[in-house]
Amino acid sequence: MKVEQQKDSKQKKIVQIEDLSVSFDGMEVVKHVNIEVNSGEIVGIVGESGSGKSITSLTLMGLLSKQAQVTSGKIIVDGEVLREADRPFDERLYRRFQGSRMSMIFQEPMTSLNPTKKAGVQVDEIVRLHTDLEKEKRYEKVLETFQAVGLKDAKKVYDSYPHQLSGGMRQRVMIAMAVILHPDLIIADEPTTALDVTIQTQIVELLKDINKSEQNAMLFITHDLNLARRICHKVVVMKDGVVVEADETEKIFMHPKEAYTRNLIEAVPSRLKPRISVKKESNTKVLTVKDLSVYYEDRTNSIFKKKEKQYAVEHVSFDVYEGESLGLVGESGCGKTSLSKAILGMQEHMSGEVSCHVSRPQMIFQDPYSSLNPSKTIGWLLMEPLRAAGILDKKCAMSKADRKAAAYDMLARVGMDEKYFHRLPSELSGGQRQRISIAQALITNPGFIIADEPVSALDVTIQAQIMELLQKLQEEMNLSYLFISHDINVVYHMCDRIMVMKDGRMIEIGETEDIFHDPKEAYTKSLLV
Amino acid sequence: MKFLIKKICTLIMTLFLVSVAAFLAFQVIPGDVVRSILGTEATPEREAQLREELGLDKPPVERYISWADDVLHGDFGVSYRYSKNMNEMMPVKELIGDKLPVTLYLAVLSFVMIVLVSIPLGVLWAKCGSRFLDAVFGVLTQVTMAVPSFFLGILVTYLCGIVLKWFVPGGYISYQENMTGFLAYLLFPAISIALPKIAMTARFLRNSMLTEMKLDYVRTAYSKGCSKNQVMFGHVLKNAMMPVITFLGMMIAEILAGSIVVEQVFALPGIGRLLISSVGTRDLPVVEILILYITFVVIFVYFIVDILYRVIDPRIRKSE
Amino acid sequence: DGTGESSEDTSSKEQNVQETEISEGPVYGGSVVVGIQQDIDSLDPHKATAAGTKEILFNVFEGLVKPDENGNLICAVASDYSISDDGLVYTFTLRDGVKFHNGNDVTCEDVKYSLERAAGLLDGTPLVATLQTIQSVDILDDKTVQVTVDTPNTELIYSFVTAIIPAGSGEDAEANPVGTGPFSFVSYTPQEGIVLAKNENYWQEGLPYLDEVDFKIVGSADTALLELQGGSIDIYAYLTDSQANELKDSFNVISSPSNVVQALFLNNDYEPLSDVKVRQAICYALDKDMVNEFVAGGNGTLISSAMLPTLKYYYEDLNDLYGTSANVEKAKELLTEAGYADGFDLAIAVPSVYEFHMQTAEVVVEQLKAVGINATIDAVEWNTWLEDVYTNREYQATISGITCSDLTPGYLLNRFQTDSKKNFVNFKSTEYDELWKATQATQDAAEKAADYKKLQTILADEAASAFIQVPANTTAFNKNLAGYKFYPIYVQDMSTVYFVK
Amino acid sequence: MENKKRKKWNGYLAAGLFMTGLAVFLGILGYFWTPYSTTAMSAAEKFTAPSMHHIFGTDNFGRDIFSRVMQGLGTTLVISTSVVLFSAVAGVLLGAFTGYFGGILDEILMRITDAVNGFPSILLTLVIISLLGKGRQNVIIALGIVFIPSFVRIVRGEFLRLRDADYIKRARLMGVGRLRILFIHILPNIFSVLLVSVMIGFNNAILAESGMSYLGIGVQAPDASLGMMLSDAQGYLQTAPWYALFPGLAIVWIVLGFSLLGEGIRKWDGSRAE
Ligand SMILES: Nc1ncnc2c1ncn2[C@@H]1O[C@H](COP(=O)(O)OP(=O)(O)OP(=O)(O)O)[C@@H](O)[C@H]1O
Ligand SMILES: Nc1ncnc2c1ncn2[C@@H]1O[C@H](COP(=O)(O)OP(=O)(O)OP(=O)(O)O)[C@@H](O)[C@H]1O
Ligand SMILES: [Mg+2]
Ligand SMILES: [Mg+2]
Repeated sequence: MKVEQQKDSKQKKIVQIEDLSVSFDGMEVVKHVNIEVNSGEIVGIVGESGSGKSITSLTLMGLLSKQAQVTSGKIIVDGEVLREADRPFDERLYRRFQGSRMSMIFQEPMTSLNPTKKAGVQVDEIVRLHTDLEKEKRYEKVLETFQAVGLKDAKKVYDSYPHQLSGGMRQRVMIAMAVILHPDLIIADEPTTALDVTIQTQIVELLKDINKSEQNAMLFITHDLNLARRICHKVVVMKDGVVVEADETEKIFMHPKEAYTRNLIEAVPSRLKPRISVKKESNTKVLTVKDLSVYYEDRTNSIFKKKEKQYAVEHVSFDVYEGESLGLVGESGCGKTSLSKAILGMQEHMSGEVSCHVSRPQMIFQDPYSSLNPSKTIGWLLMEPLRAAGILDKKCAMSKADRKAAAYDMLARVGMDEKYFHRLPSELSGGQRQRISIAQALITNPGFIIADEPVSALDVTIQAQIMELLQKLQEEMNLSYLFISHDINVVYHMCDRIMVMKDGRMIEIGETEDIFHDPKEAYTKSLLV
Repeated sequence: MKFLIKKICTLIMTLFLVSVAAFLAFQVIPGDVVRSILGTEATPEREAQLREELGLDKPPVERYISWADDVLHGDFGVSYRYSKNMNEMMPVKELIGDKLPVTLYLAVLSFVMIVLVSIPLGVLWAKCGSRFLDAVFGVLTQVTMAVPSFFLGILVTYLCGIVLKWFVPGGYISYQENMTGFLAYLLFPAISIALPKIAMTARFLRNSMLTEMKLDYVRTAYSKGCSKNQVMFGHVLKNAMMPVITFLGMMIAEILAGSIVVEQVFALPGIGRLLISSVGTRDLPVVEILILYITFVVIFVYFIVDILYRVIDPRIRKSE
Repeated sequence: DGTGESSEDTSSKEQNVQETEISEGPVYGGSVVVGIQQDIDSLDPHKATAAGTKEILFNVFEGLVKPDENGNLICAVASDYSISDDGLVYTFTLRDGVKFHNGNDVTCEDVKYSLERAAGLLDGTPLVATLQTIQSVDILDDKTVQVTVDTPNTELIYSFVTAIIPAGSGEDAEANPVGTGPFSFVSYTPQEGIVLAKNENYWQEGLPYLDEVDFKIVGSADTALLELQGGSIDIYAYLTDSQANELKDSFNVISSPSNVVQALFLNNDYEPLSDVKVRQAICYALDKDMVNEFVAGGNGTLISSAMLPTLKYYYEDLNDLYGTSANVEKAKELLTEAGYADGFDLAIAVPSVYEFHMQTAEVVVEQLKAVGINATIDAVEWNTWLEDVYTNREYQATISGITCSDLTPGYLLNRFQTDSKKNFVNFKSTEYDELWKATQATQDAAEKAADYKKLQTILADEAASAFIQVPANTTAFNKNLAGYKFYPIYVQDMSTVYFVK
Repeated sequence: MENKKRKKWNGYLAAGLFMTGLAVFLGILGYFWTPYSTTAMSAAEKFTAPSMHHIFGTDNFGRDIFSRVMQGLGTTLVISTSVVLFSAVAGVLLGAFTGYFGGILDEILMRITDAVNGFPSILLTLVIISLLGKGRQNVIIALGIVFIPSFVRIVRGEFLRLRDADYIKRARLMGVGRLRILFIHILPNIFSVLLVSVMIGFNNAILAESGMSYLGIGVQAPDASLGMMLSDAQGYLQTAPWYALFPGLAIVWIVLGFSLLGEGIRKWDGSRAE
């Protein structure tokens, strides 16, 4: 997947960031950063969360919040010095560039559009601000651009409010907004993180096409190295506000100079690193699902009509064996969560048969931030499941001291220090929280665990740690997993077997290697891009 | 459609509950209208006669049903207590129709004041970057909010009425006589009602705007090259107004309640005072209709707020 | 006959007063706004019972006779009357030229109709309790009406102040009140007030002076004060002492005893209060001077029994009985004798609409504390008071006032008979009951006076309640108004009020 | 690390604590000691203007207004505290059950809440007071009832929100009992929301109590309450403006204090979240 470098003679320097430092309340978060972007070039900034990627790009765009200060360096765009360390922020100067000569695509397509204005109007605004075109002309221009970014029914999109559009459509609207005035520079700050794999690919291809046809400069920010590799000509690796390494993409990937870069590349779950199978040969089933359907009652209908059933899961059957990990993949909304809820008996309307052969299966949720009760200490959180189990089943009843000991023990097993026992969840990092979340699920020794996208919200590096932990514990405790993810690479890394779902139906199930190397369904193939 | 039906059902349900509650309350509280009218000096025969005239000799359930039946047919009954210039008791409709404009004008005037003052104030406050001004606004609104409306009424009476002689305390001018004089007089009671609410609303709007300004779409707007004013008025204000609209809706209910007290302070012949005095004289027909009316207005306002919300916020419009 | 003579007397006296005032230069015409406290309860003069209504309707309606400011009766629609020796037949001669506001002359038919209606002879519902005794009303000739009653009662004549209205107009009285008084009815707006206009045909020569009188309801005494100062009302009665002080300079402020007997009424059936010694102790404990000073600015008249000092049967000496300032020793001694050396709890119900009684209650509570009685105030709504205290008599003590709404002393005294419907204090004394009956039977004026004094003494001795004072009525009126007259009963007579140059 | 997590002291909190602290202190002190008797009357000292002897002046009975304001603060505080406690506890119970379980109970309760909300609150108190009679306890009960719906609403909303939180789903998976979920797992998390609404409730209770006293349906003389003093004083605005001024200012003081405290707590709590 090599990106051919545009060897264009007309290439000129669009962006020069020289020795830029930014600090908040005296704390430097961007330190002496140098980046250059030429026209027709896509430069990627990669690095773990909090490494200063967004701050750098926001500074470039002139959108830094008031608390931030530029302490050194300067920013030059198109030969004009926009920002200098000892010069106050010049709002007017920036406004000449913002929107017309440089524009930005933001990470969150859901919230980056004004929810109460029609999509078309919001795009129209940027044209209105920077050109003298008449209303009709502007309307046409917007429609054209919508079509150009792949929004087929442009007129309908024009009159839609953001909430009426899907995530991918919204991101396209954002892109339309960014490209409509053919700016010299487009900054894309993690434009696809919040999107589905399939849509992600489309958007990335779109950006690539735009770059090719418009020959503008593009700064592409991501924490996903694979993605950077697919799209960027050059890559800048950042860590803790410092540029660790910057070079042509392939050079970086093939011959990383720094250890950090190497780590980053290795942490990527790629199909180059398949799962080291821990599966013990066993035919004991821990879970049997037969002909399971889940539906929701459509609430939007009027009282006069009969309630309509909306099926989220239809006729799904499968088994999970002792000690195995079964992966479940599928695009957003295909019914993964509904299925897992049904298995755990948390679904109101369902038909079919679910029999679980271990007591009290547990679940690990996607979001580590919301799955721990924020008002309780870690110790309490770990002891509570034991207490509850003791009440339900007198045999499991433990004394308080025993519970405490078990909690400490579990804490150690998920690789956390004893000192965290008395902390609150808010005092932990995301990765640590997910560890506690796992610990809480495992402490009653459930045998079977459903993990609903347990790593999607986490950083690449932390992702790897957590997956490793899950595998380690699986081995130690002879656990079975139903592992849900939309990221097929993650599943590949984790699972013995994979099940693919689409629109509530199971379309394929099989051994990991089989699915990967010999997918039967077209849809599965599309996931493997 | 379903929304409308549901709202109307709720409304009817609530009005029914409220009317039953008021009726029941009047059955259990001591004192009755006959004694209230006749005082200590009446003959028992006269009491019995009056009781019969007013229909109070019938059992309560029957009375309630016939009252409800009348109301459903648009007949709001007559006051027990007030007689009219013709040979009959004062119809509740007319009685209330007489007092209603006073309260209505008062409420409208205060509401207009609240809206006209608080919204620019809130926007200005949200816009102002200076920490000093921010603190001044903050302290000022906190203090204003802490002043109960009757105390404010007393202060206004004392300051503007007695010391500065800007208006005649108690010198209420009927709206039939002189509309300008009437409005000028209402100005001061309206200020007493409005001032704390202006502070509250301005504060609320400002907070709402600040919250809104932290959202991603604001950054998007800036990235398009909008100036601060364009962002504030073109993007933020409308979205920030949404919670403010609910707030203003609640405010109308509060203004109605608040005017009961303020009418007392300024001796205004509005429905608030009529309500209090009618409870005092146990004039059930008047009280029932007044309570129904006020409840209706409150629910109706909430309803309007709901509708407005739907108009302004496309998200809600869609989801229903 | 005596009453007739005295009425002649006073009317001539009144004439004198008027003449002197006229020499100061009264001006005819003009209109005044009078602040009133309560809304009208009825425009039908026979049905109206509230004092606040009667005081206004006094200007619109007149009876065969009417009271004057000295507490005597003068002839009004009648020009003369006589009472038979057995007290059973009253003969009234109609005055010439008395016209209703609608322009019609007053005829015997009208008188007959009015009296029969009030007495309940028309439909069996008596509207004026005291007139129930009327057996028949007969027209002797076109100027003479004869009324026959079933029991003799020397005080019945006072009930003939009952309004004379046009025959058959009863049904219409609420809507279109027509009387013979100095002012005619113009309009009434609930909660705002009532407007009256000059009766050009009024039978008293030269009266009234004013063209229009507007009785305007003001919210409270506080707003009344503000309205007076603001000039939106011209006359206001029932001022508190401190208000009067404030108005002294800018207004004519005059006061005179009212017709209210204010007392700490004690429920004689309630456990500690059933003991006469306890009641007496309470009488001793009260410092009436102080009450008077605090709530009435010293303008009240202290009393010890249920009688107005303005009435001629008033027995003044009774104030020495318990003294007018507190006698804590004596009170404690009596309490000890009664077995309540440590005092007791007492809830005093007070109708909260009456600021005056509420304030009195505050002072009284403080005074009772000194003798160990732990009193608390229980402010009740007027309606609740009527029901719980007055009708059901479920209370311990109350501070309130009883009014004398006609000029008869019996009005105040008859309520203390054991089985009187109005005996809400549950006073029980056979001696009193018998004496009362005797008093009513006697036709002899001197004997009657003596008996009335005796009755007052019994009430005081037995401490039927702790009588406090007759508060003053304080009225403020515009400096350019004159001629305002006080009556011993609640009346706002506007006929003699005029503007001075 | 530890420093960063420490809650940040702020001006609102300081001012709020000072103002409410002083009011509470004076209120409590007023129960045991006041400079002058709150009831002893003296004709000689009627309406003396504020001076060294009577810093707030005296009233129509010659009573020291400062002493009465102290006592009034006490009354007002006791009433508003009880009202808020009463309504908050009832509101939490009702809101928790209806919010968490929903269903028909919820539907009924919400209709009643709607009705109570629509009903003018002053009237509701009027009716309740007419039913129960006047006096301190009844004022508390009346206001308590009137205030319940607002708490129910807030608590219900929070329970409704948290009912579907991941960590509550988890607790259910673990087999934790319902009551324990309600009151051990959920309740502590709505504490800060509750605290702020308690502060607001406090203010409304103070205002409502004074409003009731002002209309003559509040606590009874000779118990001093700020609203009652204000209503008594209205008649003497010209003779003795200070009589109205000081009780009024006392109300403003204490309400302002609680507002600042509420604001302060919100900020304080907010700084933890960061
Ligand atoms: N408003 C702020 N106040 C203080 N510190 C801030 C602020 N915004 C960002 N930071 C800090 O600046 C550093 C860089 O943040 P930045 O948003 O650039 O990270 P990032 O590389 O974009 O991370 P992510 O991948 O999570 O988006 C972080 O340590 C962050 O905590
Ligand atoms: N409470 C609900 N009421 C109605 N429909 C629902 C509800 N929850 C989910 N759905 C619908 O059921 C379908 C499956 O949803 P589900 O949450 O199981 O998807 P998912 O595969 O977990 O997606 P994601 O990857 O986004 O988490 C979706 O179409 C969704 O809109
Ligand atoms: Mg970022
Ligand atoms: Mg899901």
